[in-house]
Amino acid sequence: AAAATAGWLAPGATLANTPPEVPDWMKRLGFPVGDRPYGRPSDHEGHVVRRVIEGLSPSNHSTASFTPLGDLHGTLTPNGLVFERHHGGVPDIPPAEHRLMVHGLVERPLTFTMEDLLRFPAVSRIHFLECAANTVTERAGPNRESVQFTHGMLSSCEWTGVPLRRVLEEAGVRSGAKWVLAEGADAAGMTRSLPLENALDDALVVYAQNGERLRPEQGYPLRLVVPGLEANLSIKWLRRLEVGDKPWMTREETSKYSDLMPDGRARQFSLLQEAKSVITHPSAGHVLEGKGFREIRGLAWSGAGRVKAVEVSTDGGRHWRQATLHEPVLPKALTRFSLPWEWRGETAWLQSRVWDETGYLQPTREQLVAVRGETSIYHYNAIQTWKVAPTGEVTNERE
Amino acid sequence: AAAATAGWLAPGATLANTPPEVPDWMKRLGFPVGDRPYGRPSDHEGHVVRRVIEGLSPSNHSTASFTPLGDLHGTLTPNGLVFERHHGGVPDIPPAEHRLMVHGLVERPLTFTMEDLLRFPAVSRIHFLECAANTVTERAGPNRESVQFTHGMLSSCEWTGVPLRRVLEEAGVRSGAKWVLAEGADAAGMTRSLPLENALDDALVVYAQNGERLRPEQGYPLRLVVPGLEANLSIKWLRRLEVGDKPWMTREETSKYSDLMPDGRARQFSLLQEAKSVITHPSAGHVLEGKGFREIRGLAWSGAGRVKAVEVSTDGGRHWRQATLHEPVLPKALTRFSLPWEWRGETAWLQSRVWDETGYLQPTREQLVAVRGETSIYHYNAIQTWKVAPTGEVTNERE
Amino acid sequence: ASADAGPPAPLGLGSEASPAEIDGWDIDVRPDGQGLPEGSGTVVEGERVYEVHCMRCHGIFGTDPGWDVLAGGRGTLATDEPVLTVGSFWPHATTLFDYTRRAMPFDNPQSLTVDELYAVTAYVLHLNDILPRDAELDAESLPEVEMPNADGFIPDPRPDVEPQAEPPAEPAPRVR
Amino acid sequence: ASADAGPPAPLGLGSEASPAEIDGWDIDVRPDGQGLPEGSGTVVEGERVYEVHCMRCHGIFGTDPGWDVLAGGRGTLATDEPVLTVGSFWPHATTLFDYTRRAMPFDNPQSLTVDELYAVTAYVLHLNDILPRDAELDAESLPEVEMPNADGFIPDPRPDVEPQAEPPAEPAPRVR
Ligand code: HEC
Ligand code: HEC
Ligand SMILES: [Ca+2]
Ligand SMILES: [Ca+2]
Ligand SMILES: [Ca+2]
Ligand SMILES: [Ca+2]
Ligand SMILES: [Ca+2]
Ligand SMILES: [Ca+2]
Ligand SMILES: [Co+2]
Ligand SMILES: [Co+2]
Repeated sequence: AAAATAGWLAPGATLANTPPEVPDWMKRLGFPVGDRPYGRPSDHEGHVVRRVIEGLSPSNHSTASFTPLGDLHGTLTPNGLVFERHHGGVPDIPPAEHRLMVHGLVERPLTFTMEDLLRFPAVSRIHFLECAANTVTERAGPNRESVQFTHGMLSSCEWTGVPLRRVLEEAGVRSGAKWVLAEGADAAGMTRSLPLENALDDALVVYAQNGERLRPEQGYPLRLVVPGLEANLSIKWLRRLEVGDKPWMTREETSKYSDLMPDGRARQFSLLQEAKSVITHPSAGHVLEGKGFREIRGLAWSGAGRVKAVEVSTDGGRHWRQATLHEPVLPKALTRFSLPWEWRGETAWLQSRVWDETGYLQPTREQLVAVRGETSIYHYNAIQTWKVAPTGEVTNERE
Repeated sequence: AAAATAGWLAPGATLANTPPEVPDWMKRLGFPVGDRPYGRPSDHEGHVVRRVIEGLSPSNHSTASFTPLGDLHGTLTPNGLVFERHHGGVPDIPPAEHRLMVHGLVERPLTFTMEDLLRFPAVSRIHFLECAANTVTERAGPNRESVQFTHGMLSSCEWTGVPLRRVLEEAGVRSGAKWVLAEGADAAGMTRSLPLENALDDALVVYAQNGERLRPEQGYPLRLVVPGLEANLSIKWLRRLEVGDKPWMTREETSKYSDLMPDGRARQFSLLQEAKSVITHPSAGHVLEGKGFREIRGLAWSGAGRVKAVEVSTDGGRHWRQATLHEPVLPKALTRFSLPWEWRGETAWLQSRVWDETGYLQPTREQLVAVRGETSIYHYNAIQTWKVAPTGEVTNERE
Repeated sequence: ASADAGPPAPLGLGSEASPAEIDGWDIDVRPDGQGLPEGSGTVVEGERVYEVHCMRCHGIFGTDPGWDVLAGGRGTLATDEPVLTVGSFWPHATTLFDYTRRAMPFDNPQSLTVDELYAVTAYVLHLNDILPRDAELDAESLPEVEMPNADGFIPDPRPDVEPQAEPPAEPAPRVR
Repeated sequence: ASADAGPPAPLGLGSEASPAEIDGWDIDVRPDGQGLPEGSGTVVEGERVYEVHCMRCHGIFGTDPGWDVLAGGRGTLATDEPVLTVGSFWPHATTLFDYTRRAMPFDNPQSLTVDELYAVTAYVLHLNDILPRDAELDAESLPEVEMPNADGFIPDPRPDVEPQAEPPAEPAPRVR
């Protein structure tokens, strides 16, 4: 393997700064401390950005941008790279003018300022958010050119805020309550009905993300985070919670986010993001620069709880080896897995599959399609395949 | 408490967007998806930045910028806000031209490209980094106006890379080895001697931070992270590791980072960051907007391992109450603590103190100064006091 | 409210929301009509509203592709190319009022009057052959509109795929 | 190398570093002289180097405040206002060579020749009354320079403060 990388240089690189030469940047001062009061990535990482699929929607005010999972490491998504899905653009809300109203089947209808919400006992939890439509393009067969576009409506952050339960209790939930309506303050007035059971379980009213206040496109100054369920429920720019006895049947739980089956009927309130995994390194678009040792790495997650085990295949599912899970393995959070691999230059078909703690196993595409057909949009969580060619090129292809 | 916040508006805010009015931003489209391929915080959070103390150093190429701990939540530091301490500015290193050389008392002297390092089995760990000089200004009594400047040379990230041990093993450490020299590729050629014991324990050769590649000012493309020890050891822009049998006695372990005692002798290789805690909410510069319930929140950490317990006092240390620790409590990582508090408008003196799993208790300033005097610069970890005045103003004062 | 020891004492945070304040913000509508405001609108009035405020995006008959298709698609749900519209797919007519009120026109939301909302709701239902040309809608009649696909929705039956392999016998190796 | 089962088999990553490559990058110097290059320089030559390359920041006698103070301060270590300099504080003369080579002049590091480095090292030691005006330094003599504060350093004695309270009797409450 040493031979493969000896003298390896990316296009445009020179040997003027490699041993035995003293690199130029040791001979002159760099940029000063405090030059960037709020920092940004190296210019050399300019390719690591969220990307929109042009033409996917007639208006970029309602479309998605994708997280570059193939360029990321560990389990957290930097705030600048968290995928987006907005239905009326990103509002610019002055936090002093933002209010959260809680009403309906409650003892005391209340309005909270951001100040009020910051005074509640706070909790911080790491959870993934995945759009229900993530990976939809792969249902009918390999489609997109990289894991950014096949799986990039997925992110993972440390969320800080108040348990939704605590906010509802402050208003006093009345008997008979079964559902909570959550409404956003964006131009789409995004609205979903959340089962009270989930609202009282682990849902959070969130004002901070990875240590700092929410980013505008993640709901600044306030959002819901409903761990494990389809991300559309995690209403951004949260302005209103109404407690009720029935669901509201909003457009986003009837026309959208319902799963049309081959018999013409649609599954409704199919909120859970079932267990799923994907290999991120190597993945489509990568090129293996040399034979020999490397590590296969990926992400696994389950809306039902913790990841229990992951297996990896390099021959398209004929043989499987158990992967190592990276601690901490948190519930409803991304879990990094890895497997050592000695690549000898053969064509390889990389796959991963995950079991979660409920015993659920990530299905193959064939299994999923046999039950759900090819026309439904949401909740596609089948095993993904990447092809490694003898040239080292990795593509989104199946055998 | 409701009375205190009813109708509360920050300066400049109007009632045109609060109930019953429909806020303006629900009536027009926001900015489109993908407008910011790499996102940034809301303009309303423009005050949350790293800050340099002007005049602290004659050149901002060698000074520090401070993390705004009083504006942060949870336990992670966003990459854009991680404190800085550089000695010759921040170099701009093209990753394809960067090399890590490993030599000295090894079987096989090796040079690694970034590609090589990315092929090693990777691990991700959350650890704090604290400058040995953090909080030095408070040794002689209350000094700086906010927790950003008293404690802001502190950050916490998920670091991804290769165990240093694994990199050394690839070269084969020879018998007799006791120290490792780590050298940066900046204009300061920053260099430290690290005991081999620490090198083989939990030190990491790191290329990613909170999910993405290192930021330039955090060592892009490669750095060391030595958990629990003074952050100066976590050499940035890492280019060379030499294995040897004795320490090198570099300027940074003799002239600097040694602790001068009142008797004129200096403690050397005092590498450990002993247990420390500080209340971040409320802290100096904050103003309590109203009486009633609020939460006291802070951060606790220990270079020796896990936080075991934290106590909080609101009366300057006369009475202590045990705080709640927020999971996960990870070794050599920031731990969030909290305590519910009903503020009735009295003058309060807020303090926190931490025990770590070794039984070590964070000392008072008096205890520390009795042993170490007032002239040494590094490793000041005493209990911090904030004063809350009846007006709600919080300042850096002691009784 | 909860199954266990009961809710904790309120912390005294937040301010009382008055009925007038709630009224200004409570824009949702439920299938049983809860939330529908006073007012009314006819299909004929709705045609005019549609032409002025909707047609440029959704087309003359609500069937233009590109933006969401509003009409047509009946009988396509069980085919390979299902066309999901208000008429072919939506189970409740109230959702149309609720969604139009909060989100349409896409670039000028919350701009229509209550009467305009009833009217355009009636017109879109008419485009879907659900209401006759002389129909009128108000808080009472809207919830009673019978939608063709009202019975088309079923609860989530997942997990719906049998695991086809046993989990590994050994517990997963872990690294920190 | 390690205490346990022994190191794993190499993965075959990286490329061999040749002696010439190491030589170009291995700029450090140890107290025992390991790493010192061939060459030499005198105090008198060093005065000239200092005037051209150092004086504008460190002052005529190395005692200007602002930037780091290089000379003086003897006898101040145990006082309330200790002045830490090469002469008053530094335990090894080799550190001066090593640090100057890698980091000085501050705005033009790694620009001096080996002979200039020996010379300016000699001169800064002379400014501190450690070397006489006719001294010369090379790889052999530099490690033998006796520094005034050579014995001024002690190992880390921490923990050095007795805990003055017992930890709470109850284990810390936890929240997730
Ligand atoms: C400027 C373009 C535009 C105008 C004008 C417009 N719409 Fe829309 N409409 C859209 C877009 C875009 C969507 C999809 C929004 C999303 O992505 O959530 C949509 C979605 C809808 C839907 C949901 C369709 C479904 O299947 O879920 C309905 C109903 C609707 N519009 C009705 C109307 C009505 C009624 C009007 C006029 C009062 C109107 N629209 C005016 C662009 C427009
Ligand atoms: C442009 C300004 C400048 C010039 C020119 C300069 N220095 Fe410095 N010197 C500094 C600064 C700034 C520091 C502190 C660097 C840091 O913060 O780590 C320093 C630190 C030092 C130190 C460490 C002092 C201590 O107590 O740790 C020595 C020794 C030193 N310089 C010697 C020299 C020599 C010898 C030269 C000429 C060959 C030189 N300097 C030229 C600015 C300068
Ligand atoms: Ca050279
Ligand atoms: Ca109004
Ligand atoms: Ca309502
Ligand atoms: Ca449609
Ligand atoms: Ca050496
Ligand atoms: Ca000095
Ligand atoms: Co190789
Ligand atoms: Co209040």
